[in-house]
Amino acid sequence: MSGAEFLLWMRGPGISFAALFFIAGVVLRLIEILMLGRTKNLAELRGSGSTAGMRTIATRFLPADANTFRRSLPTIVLGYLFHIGLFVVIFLLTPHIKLFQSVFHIGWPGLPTPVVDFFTVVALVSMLGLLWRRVSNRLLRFLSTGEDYLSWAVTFMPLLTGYLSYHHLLLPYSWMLGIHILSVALLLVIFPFTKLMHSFTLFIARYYNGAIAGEKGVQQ
Amino acid sequence: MNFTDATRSRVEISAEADLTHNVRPLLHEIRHALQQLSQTGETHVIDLRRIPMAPGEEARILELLGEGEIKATLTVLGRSTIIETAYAGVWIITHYNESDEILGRFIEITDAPAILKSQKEEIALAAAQLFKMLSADQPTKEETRNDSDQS
Amino acid sequence: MTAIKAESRRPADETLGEALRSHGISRRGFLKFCATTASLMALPPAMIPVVASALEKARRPSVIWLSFQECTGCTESLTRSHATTIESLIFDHISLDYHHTLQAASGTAAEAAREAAMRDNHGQYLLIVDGSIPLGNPGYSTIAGVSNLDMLRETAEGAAGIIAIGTCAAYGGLPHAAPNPTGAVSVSEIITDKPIVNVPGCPPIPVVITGVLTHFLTFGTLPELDSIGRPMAFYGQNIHDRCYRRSFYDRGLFAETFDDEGARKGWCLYKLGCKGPVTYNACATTKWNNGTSFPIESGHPCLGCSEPDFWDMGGFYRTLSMPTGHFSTALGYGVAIGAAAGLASALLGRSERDKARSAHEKVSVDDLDKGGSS
Amino acid sequence: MTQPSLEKGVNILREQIDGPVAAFFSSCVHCGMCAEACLFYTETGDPKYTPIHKLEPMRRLWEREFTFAGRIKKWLGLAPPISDEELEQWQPVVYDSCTLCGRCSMVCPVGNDITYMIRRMREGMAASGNAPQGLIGATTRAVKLGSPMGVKLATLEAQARHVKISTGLDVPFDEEGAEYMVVLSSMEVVNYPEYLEAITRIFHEAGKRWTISTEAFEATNSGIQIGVSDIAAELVGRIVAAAEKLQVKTVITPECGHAYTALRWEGPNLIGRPFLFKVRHILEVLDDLREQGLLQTSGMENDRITFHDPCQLVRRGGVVDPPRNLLNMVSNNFVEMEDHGTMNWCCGAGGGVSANEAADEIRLKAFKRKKAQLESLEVETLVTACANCRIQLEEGIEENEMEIPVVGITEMLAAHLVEHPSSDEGEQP
Repeated sequence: MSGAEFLLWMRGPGISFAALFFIAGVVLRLIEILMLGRTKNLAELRGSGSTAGMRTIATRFLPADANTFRRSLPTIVLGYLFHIGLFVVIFLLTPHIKLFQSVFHIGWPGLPTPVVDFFTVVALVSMLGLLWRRVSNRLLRFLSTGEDYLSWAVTFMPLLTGYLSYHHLLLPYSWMLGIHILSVALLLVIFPFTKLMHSFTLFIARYYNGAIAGEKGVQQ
Repeated sequence: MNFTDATRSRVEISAEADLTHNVRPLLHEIRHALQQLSQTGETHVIDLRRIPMAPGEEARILELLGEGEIKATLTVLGRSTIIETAYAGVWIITHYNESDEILGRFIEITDAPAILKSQKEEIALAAAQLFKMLSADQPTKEETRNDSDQS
Repeated sequence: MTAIKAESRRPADETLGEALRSHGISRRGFLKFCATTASLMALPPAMIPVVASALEKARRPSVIWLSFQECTGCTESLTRSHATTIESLIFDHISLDYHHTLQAASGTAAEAAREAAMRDNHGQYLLIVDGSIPLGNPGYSTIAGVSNLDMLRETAEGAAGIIAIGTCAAYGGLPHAAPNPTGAVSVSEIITDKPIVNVPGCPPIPVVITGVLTHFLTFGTLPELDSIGRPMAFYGQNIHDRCYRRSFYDRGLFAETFDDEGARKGWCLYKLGCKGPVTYNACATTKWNNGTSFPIESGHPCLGCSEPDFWDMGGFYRTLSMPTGHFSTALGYGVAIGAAAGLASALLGRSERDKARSAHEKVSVDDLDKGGSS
Repeated sequence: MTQPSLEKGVNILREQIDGPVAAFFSSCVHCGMCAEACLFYTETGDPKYTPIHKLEPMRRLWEREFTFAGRIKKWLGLAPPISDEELEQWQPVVYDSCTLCGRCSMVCPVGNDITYMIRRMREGMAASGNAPQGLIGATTRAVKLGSPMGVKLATLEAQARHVKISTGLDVPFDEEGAEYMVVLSSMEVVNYPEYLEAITRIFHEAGKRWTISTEAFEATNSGIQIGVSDIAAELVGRIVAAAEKLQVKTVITPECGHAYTALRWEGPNLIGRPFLFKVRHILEVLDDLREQGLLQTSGMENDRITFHDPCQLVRRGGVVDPPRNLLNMVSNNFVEMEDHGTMNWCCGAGGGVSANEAADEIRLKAFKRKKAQLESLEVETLVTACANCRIQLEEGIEENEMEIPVVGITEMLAAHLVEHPSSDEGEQP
């Protein structure tokens, strides 16, 4: 198999299959969660649960307060850097935008490639930092399961292979790009059945948490 | 410079025309080579065919280098021009074929391009031929051919 | 470098240096020849003296050119090659003993010439192939009643090396494109015991063809190759990396259509399907039509013609990062499958919970102590 | 009479799985931030106290029975069922080292309400017989004697007589049609009778009709703490029956955190219908009286004071401003702790921990957090609004040889109450 054949297969059946698996998995998981429902709160409510829920979806993007930020400083800083880097790379690199455009028929302007490249490095370095913390910090090592490391690896690989292919390192571009898409395919397949699913469910979780608190008049 | 002129008229040259930024690095390379030449006598050749030029870039480089005092034309296998630029020690050598199409263009950083000099083997041959002519005591016109090319 | 010695000299043969001198070419002429030849082979100028001494001693090889499922575009490209003086000096020096499009002889006489060349230069001649070889049915393409497959096998047997000219010979090319009705394959899929140089392109850049031939003629060896058999000297660099429009890509400035502002300003053609990022060829530096321009310079995205399967790369105008095939359909099926499976799973979960709720036994304070209350 | 069993516990745990639980488990990324928000982790440094980790058996049940991938795992034998040993092993982290304070739920970046789940997890623990002995005892007393501390009506009546002696005011029992029905915590009856006297005087001044039911004066609800909704519902039901019988407009819960949660928020859900009366915390009522001008005070405390927010009242109950409004009425030197309001640190004894002897040691260890907070503020008096917090605070302060008196807000207000001449005794205690 040549690099071109491999790339073509990945761009064609490979990524389509992974996408099918991904979307099926995500829909499955979301239905599974939402269908379990929440029983109606019969207490005399002090505020609107849905308003508070929506509010919490937004407010949880920031740490609860300065002391919480201070207590978990490395986790929060590295976490932000990683997520911002990942967001920029996924949604603001022109080739990626074209991919979304081919599916959703809407596009948006991308960032200059060297800027995206910089964010890739930011994401990669912060992910290494997070991994280092996971293995070296007693608390995180205790909490971590195989799934945590698997999720880390399948997230790290697309970033790494994307970086390598952009810089034409290690392998010919067709191969590297093919491997990049393969790593994304792997991520997509694994995504719905691991904690990676949090990218979708955190909105539900925050909503419920905010609603439960908001009905009691607690603003978060 | 026929083809670059043609390119210039075909593609609009905007302010972004030297975008590949080949102009500046190339001039730097020439500057380094000149320094090297003046300090150690080491020569350097740049093959312009090996550099991906944006439209108008090659013309821009030639324009920036300008023309100096020497302009020689060699006539063998088509024309070749050997021009010293406005910068002493920087030569532009352009080889054409018999249809006057460019075969290759080189920038040589040297005190005198090798191709301009009389060639050792031919100098020896010339001496032998001149001797032969004198000893036969019959003057002919053919022998000077190789040295009469400069214009 | 693939070290096959092209010792195809017939005892009486003169070297290239001798030939040039006998043509009355001066030493300066030889220097010009060497400089342009080195440039042609994409060798750095520092290699000119090496080229000079090699050319001085180069011998005349016998060449057999076979054309299979092809369009003659490659031959056209070569014969339209601009640098007539230099090329003709080189081609004058090789013995093109068989090329069924170019040779005057035809029929039995032509085949006899091929057989004679094979016999006389066994183990030493160079075989050039353009076009792919059909494996589906030998009758799809024959020459003098001989199938392409048989002719290739037979001619390759005594060759010192093979140059596969054009994407068809190198990788199957257009005939190989899906659904590949003739079962077309490349030379390297049939011949595995000979050194093969692939010179892909549709067609290849003429000076690249002559550059490779010159390399063989000059050094008597095949040049250094990349992982898919192409000479590194010409195919070592990525179109995208060497593209003069690259800075637009980096700045995020793209032509969105063929007639928008970006197209007029010469911005990057990536979104219009340019295959530059996955294509290795010398177009950006060597260019076409006497170095005038190359497709991207003319405002058209690169098709990736020097890459295997470029016909099937998901469409010439489809952005490289866009999935090919039925991606959106797959997503649609995904949603449907996910919804069905999710509904089933959720209902199963709910029924388990409902069952648990209806089986609920009221817990009283007497039911809390494991050890005690009997 | 039945025995607790694993089967029963797991069955009840299964009943607890709902959308929020599934969303929360799906979202956890093991970032460890909940641990940093939990005083049992911060004061011990032991990772087993990480809040989300306390739910591991419940998470496994959810994964096994409520997710597609989990069912496959189960079918492949990769997801073993929950065992009784496992639940027993989890008892110390689910009960001894969790006060249901809800601080972890505030910091979780993906928004998990971990406390919500621990409350539910305890349902399964209790039904499988894995609740701590201390809590079982308290719950049994609550159901059988009417009070977790075994306080009987006679004790309350004795306290009412003391109030009569010191204030000349009657504590009204079983008065139909009163505006307020007051419920009390056993601790207030036994340890802090000042509360009863304070509200008697305040309501008298405000001219409000109030009463105490002799059938349901106990506000605390061990069922909530141990995690048995059936029992919690029974205990709530007693108050509901009494309030509806007396046709009161509002039931006032005392200075007790979980009693508020039990009646105000869980109550209607436990009995399966909305109440016909309102439930208010005493601080809410006092704050209303303040706003209406029915609560007038004179004089200011000059001592440097701070307020300890009872978790169930503030973070989990939503009563954040009233204590501050009320304190500012009577103090000109009120300072906030560094982490306060909804981000306050728990005293370390809520959620049934104080009734659980097994947790005694860790409960006092957890107090170190509060100690550090108090020391950095250098306050002279500590005010709170929960009898359970108050006991823990007093015990912790004594244990650590500090000298800070702890008082309840209501009694502090009563000390400054402006009393009108109609009352004979103008003297303040």
